Amino acid sequence: MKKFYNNVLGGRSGSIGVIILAILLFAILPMSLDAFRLNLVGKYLTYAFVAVGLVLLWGNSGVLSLGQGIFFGLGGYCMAMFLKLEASSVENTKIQSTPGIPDFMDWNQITHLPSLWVPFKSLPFALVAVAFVPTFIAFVVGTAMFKRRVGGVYFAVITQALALILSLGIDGNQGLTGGRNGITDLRTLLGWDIRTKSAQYVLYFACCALLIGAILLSRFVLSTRMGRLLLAMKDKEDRVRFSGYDVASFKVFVFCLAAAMSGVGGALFVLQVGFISPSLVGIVPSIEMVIFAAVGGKQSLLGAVYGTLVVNAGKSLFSETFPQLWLFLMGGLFIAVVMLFPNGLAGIFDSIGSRFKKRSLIKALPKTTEVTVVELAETGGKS
Amino acid sequence: MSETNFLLAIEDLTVSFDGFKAVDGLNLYVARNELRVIIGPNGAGKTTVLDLICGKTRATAGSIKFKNCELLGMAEHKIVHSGVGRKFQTPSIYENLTVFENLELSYPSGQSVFGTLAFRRTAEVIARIEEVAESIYLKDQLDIEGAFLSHGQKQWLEIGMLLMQNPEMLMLDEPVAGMSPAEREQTAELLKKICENRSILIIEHDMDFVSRIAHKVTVLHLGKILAEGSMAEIQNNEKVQDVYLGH
Amino acid sequence: MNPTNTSSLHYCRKVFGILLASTLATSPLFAGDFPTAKVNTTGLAVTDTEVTVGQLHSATGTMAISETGSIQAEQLAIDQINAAGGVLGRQIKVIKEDGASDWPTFAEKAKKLLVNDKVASVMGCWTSASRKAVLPVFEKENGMLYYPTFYEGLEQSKNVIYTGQEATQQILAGLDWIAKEKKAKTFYLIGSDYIWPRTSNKIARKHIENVLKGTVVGEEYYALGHTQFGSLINKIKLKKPDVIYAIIVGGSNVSFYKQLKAAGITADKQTLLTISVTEDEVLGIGGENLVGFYSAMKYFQSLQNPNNEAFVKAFKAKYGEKSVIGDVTQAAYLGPWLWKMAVEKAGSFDVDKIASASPGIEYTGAPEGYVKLHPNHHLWSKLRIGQWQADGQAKVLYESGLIEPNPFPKGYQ
Amino acid sequence: MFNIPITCATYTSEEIRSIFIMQGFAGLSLFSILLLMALGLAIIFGQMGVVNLAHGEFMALGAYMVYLCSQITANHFPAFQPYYFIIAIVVAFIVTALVGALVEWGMIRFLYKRPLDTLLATWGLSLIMQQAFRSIFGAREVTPTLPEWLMGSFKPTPTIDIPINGVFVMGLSLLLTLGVYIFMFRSRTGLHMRATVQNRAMSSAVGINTSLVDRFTFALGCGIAGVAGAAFTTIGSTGPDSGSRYIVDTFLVVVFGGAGNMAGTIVSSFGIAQGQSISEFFLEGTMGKVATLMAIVVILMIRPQGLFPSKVRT
Repeated sequence: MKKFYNNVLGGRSGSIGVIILAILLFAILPMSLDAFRLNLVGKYLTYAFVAVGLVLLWGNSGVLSLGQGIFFGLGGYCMAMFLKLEASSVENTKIQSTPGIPDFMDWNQITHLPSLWVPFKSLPFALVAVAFVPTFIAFVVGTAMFKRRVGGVYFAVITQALALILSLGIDGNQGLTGGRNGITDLRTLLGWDIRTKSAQYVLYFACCALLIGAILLSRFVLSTRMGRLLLAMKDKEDRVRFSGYDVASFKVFVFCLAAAMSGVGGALFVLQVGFISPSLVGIVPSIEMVIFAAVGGKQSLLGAVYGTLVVNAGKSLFSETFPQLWLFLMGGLFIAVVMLFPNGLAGIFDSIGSRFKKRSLIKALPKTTEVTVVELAETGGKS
Repeated sequence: MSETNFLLAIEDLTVSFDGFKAVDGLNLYVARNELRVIIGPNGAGKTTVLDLICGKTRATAGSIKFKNCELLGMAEHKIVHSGVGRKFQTPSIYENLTVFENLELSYPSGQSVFGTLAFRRTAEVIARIEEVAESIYLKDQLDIEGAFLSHGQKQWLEIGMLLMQNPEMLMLDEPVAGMSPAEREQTAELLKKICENRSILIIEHDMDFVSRIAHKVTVLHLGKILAEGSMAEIQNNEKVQDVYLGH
Repeated sequence: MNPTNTSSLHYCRKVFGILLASTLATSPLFAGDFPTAKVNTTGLAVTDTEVTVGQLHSATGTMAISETGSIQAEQLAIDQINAAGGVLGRQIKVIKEDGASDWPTFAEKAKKLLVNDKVASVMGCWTSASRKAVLPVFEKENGMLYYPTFYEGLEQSKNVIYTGQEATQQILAGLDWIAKEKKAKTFYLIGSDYIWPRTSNKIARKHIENVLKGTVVGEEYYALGHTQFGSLINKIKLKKPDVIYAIIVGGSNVSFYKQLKAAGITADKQTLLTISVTEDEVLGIGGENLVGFYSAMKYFQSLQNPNNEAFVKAFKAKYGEKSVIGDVTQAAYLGPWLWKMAVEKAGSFDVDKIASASPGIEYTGAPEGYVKLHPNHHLWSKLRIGQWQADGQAKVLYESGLIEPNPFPKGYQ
Repeated sequence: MFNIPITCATYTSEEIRSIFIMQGFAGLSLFSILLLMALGLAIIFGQMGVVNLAHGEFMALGAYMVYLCSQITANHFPAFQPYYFIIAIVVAFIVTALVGALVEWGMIRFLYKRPLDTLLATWGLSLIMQQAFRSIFGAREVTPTLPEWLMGSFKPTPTIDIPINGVFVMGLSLLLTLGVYIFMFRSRTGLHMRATVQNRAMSSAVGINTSLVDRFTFALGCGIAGVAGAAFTTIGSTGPDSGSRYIVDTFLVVVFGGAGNMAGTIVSSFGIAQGQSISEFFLEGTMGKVATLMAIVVILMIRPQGLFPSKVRT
């Protein structure tokens, strides 16, 4: 129990953070927002899964992937395929020339369900696929690249290319994927209408619960020897290697973990928004999700959630009032976060509470800046 | 030669970078519990040899046998597990981890992906860490982050990290560079102590330090062995004096 | 894009006068005669003096290029309606939302308009993808969408009025004409890679093979935004089709026609019929690159009838002499009018009443000429073939009779 | 989706031959375009190790400059119309180079140590530039009215048409590549540039003003991007987001060729161009593109250092 408290909740300060987040998500937001806004928040929180994954991958392992949208999308499509099959029952689709198959297939002269789709008639299969398919792809890509020491910018560019390929591929195979329109008009989950207000609430809370679960899981990983190892890897990869660790396999593991989380996020997106389309897979969403993490503070798990909420809230509000300004703002945000607040909200928060949390500040600040040294000189690094 | 009672047997080792041969047909044998020092002018290929042994650089030709098993083509972490420890020229430790954590990461068990997840800080781990910390004179600094150790202390810490793995062969690249005379003293002691049950391969420039620790000295020049023998022999070797001590 | 200076408002009034003359006797009605409680039983945003409608297009992102025209046309129509006393004596207030060319955003904004703003109707969407994304929302929240774009059909909803043509209306007559005029037997079908071009080409292929007894010698799709058509052009040269049937949209258009011209494929040697090039696109492509090619549309800016002349005049007065009007822009302009007429026919803003009142509505004031709403919520409309001139305007060579909308054409699926 | 046109009907050998010639040419012109796009990036990414995701927007900026010039010419000196294009290219170069220098001074120079951060910051920059284009030039895609002599095609034989704009772009990219090469390897500034790449500290020690060199290098890269954009107007239109359409291809070309290696960039753009135009000839459009990209990525996974690994790992 104690161990759980320390490792997973992250001791006193950590657990306070989680509790605050939980209160915000489970109590404050539902009470203060109307159903529509809450559903929006729910949608944003699904992005937060990706952001949390990126905190592990980018913030703690120094590997930046610009292709996380791939995994979000794959998870989403796996979920959507199941829901679509349920939605296109024979009576719902009797107007089609081939009733019983998804409408877009009918439009593309497909007369029987493609074999790829068949297993997605089973919910358990779909649910497993939601996490497994992204993990598998991540494993293949990760192994191929990390074993060959592809990292940094190269990894980023290649993952970005993969995101492009996937979205193009989906576009190009309408009969199979619904093409550009994506898979739309999803209605029920095992007969339970996911579009009703009550369903929206249930799904929202489920989403929150899973998100906090994901955060705690990441917390645990970081609290183990692996957490320290990842830090060490970021600092001196060669040293780690010559201390007897297979660096690549650790990166692969984190990449897979992040991918799995993104997949779950994608599935929850589909459940709450009711459709999926390639526009959630491509380059732009992938890199936007990076900025969510960056704004929150790329090393802070909780920060990722707040970052996601802040940026998206900003996006929704701004685009309602003056759309023109939004892109300027978004762009400015990228630059500002990188140049002025390299540790995002978390960094700002820490520097406020630094008197009490010097250690976390030291961790948060870039190693090279004088500030660190000064701070440390004072404290002698004691913690 | 297939079987050998040498701990490390390097034969016809060659590596060339776009035609330039950094190491050229090198033959080098290190016995068990031997402390061997490699000297040589800059660009002689000293560091490259260590890189080749620990797998950092891939050889063009030749063979490196450690305990009669071929190291060439083996993955770095496997080489480490087979008992080779390597210290880098510039002290390479984890700046933002404490001395304790630095040592702990080098603890040789639980180094697989899931091993690290399952790893627990047991009493014996702690005992081992303290023992090593003791021997590298850092017992009182266990909670300090690596970043705030003196240059010399960092050198020691890295040696300590190697000791944690308890390797049969230790390769040290200029271990006393940037150390105060006093620290050199202590380092010399340390090395004498630790080579009792293992071999050590050292690259060093500081001649009187070498003469104090070396069992045997190898002089490299342009990737080839120029001379090999006791310090005394080496010092009286005019070939060596020409290329090296001469200037 | 917003209501402008008095002079042009005055203009609108004058124009509206003309339109009024041409419409049926829709004499201004007074709110007093229609107590809010009676005309709004479903809690829409309707007061004694005002009714709120939503406008949902992409003001930013890739689609902004195409949707700007629709935004302008809808605003113009709404201004004119307000100038003439509004709907059931209530002024129309518009809430503009930006779909940002992003389908999830469209769905999100649609939901906001319906759930939070309780708008009486929504003018909006352009791409099929955006419509598909919002359709479930409209059906769930029971809203009313006026959708302006010519599209692939295969859809019919109580909650959508399609003011553009569905595929068969736009395709069949055009093919018949080209086959007759040019004695065309072989066709090469090209499209951007999404549902509309694919479905349209499917219908075209069936018509060519089954009705015209011609052959399709090639059918290809390129990703939106594709700019390299060298290989395609070579294939075309190899196949030497009588007609190139092109449904390329967006930026690719420009590259495609420029490269065609550069490769020496011009109207004097090759017949090309497209259903995706309107005056809007020509602005980008440049008339000189299209001279002699044909477009099949229900509307061209150059149409000569009093309605259209007044419309074009008003549009240019509001948005500048340089502005052009394409098929979709005109269709978007119909939206608010058709809604107004439906409301007044139903005597209520309730979506259900409007939906059932809409079929049978006839609008003689449309710039494209007489249109009539079919029970399937699409418009009876004519098809016209225009030949592009260097000045970016089309010379209308052919005009069909009124064509019945048939979103689920038998024998074409 | 696999249709091989040749087999669809019977053709004279004459026709087949000319198709192959024209197909080869299509590949060549795609090659010269990719090369133009990649050249600037090869300098910025390859030489400086800066990941400039706004590169595409610099191309768009160049294209817009040409559009501007064409508007001015059309409105004020219509007589000048046939020749303005050449001037426009120069203008495009200068303007983009200046903007580039500005960006380097205001942003990039603080980030040389943090490539990944540069990547994010420049993405932000690209968003801002896109919206700026939209606000200034409008959301519509624009095309400059090109001089007639650019738009035609000449026919060596009755069945072969060689588009002149293709030839023009090809010539331009050839010229530019040559220029860059000479500049990099024959001029003093070029020497400084390479020196700075190899060893910043040393270079500044021997009195090279490295920060100035950096600014210059970045500006040069952007300038070339501008020219690429200008060339683009001959084959495509320019919209606020045109740039973002090319950025990935451009990066792949450079990475594929092996960053920091001119020859590599040239070879890879040639390979990719031919690969794409051939796969497009035999496969159907979209999938042709997918196939090409996929091939590149797979090859990069097997051989991450690219075709010609550069001596200096950036």
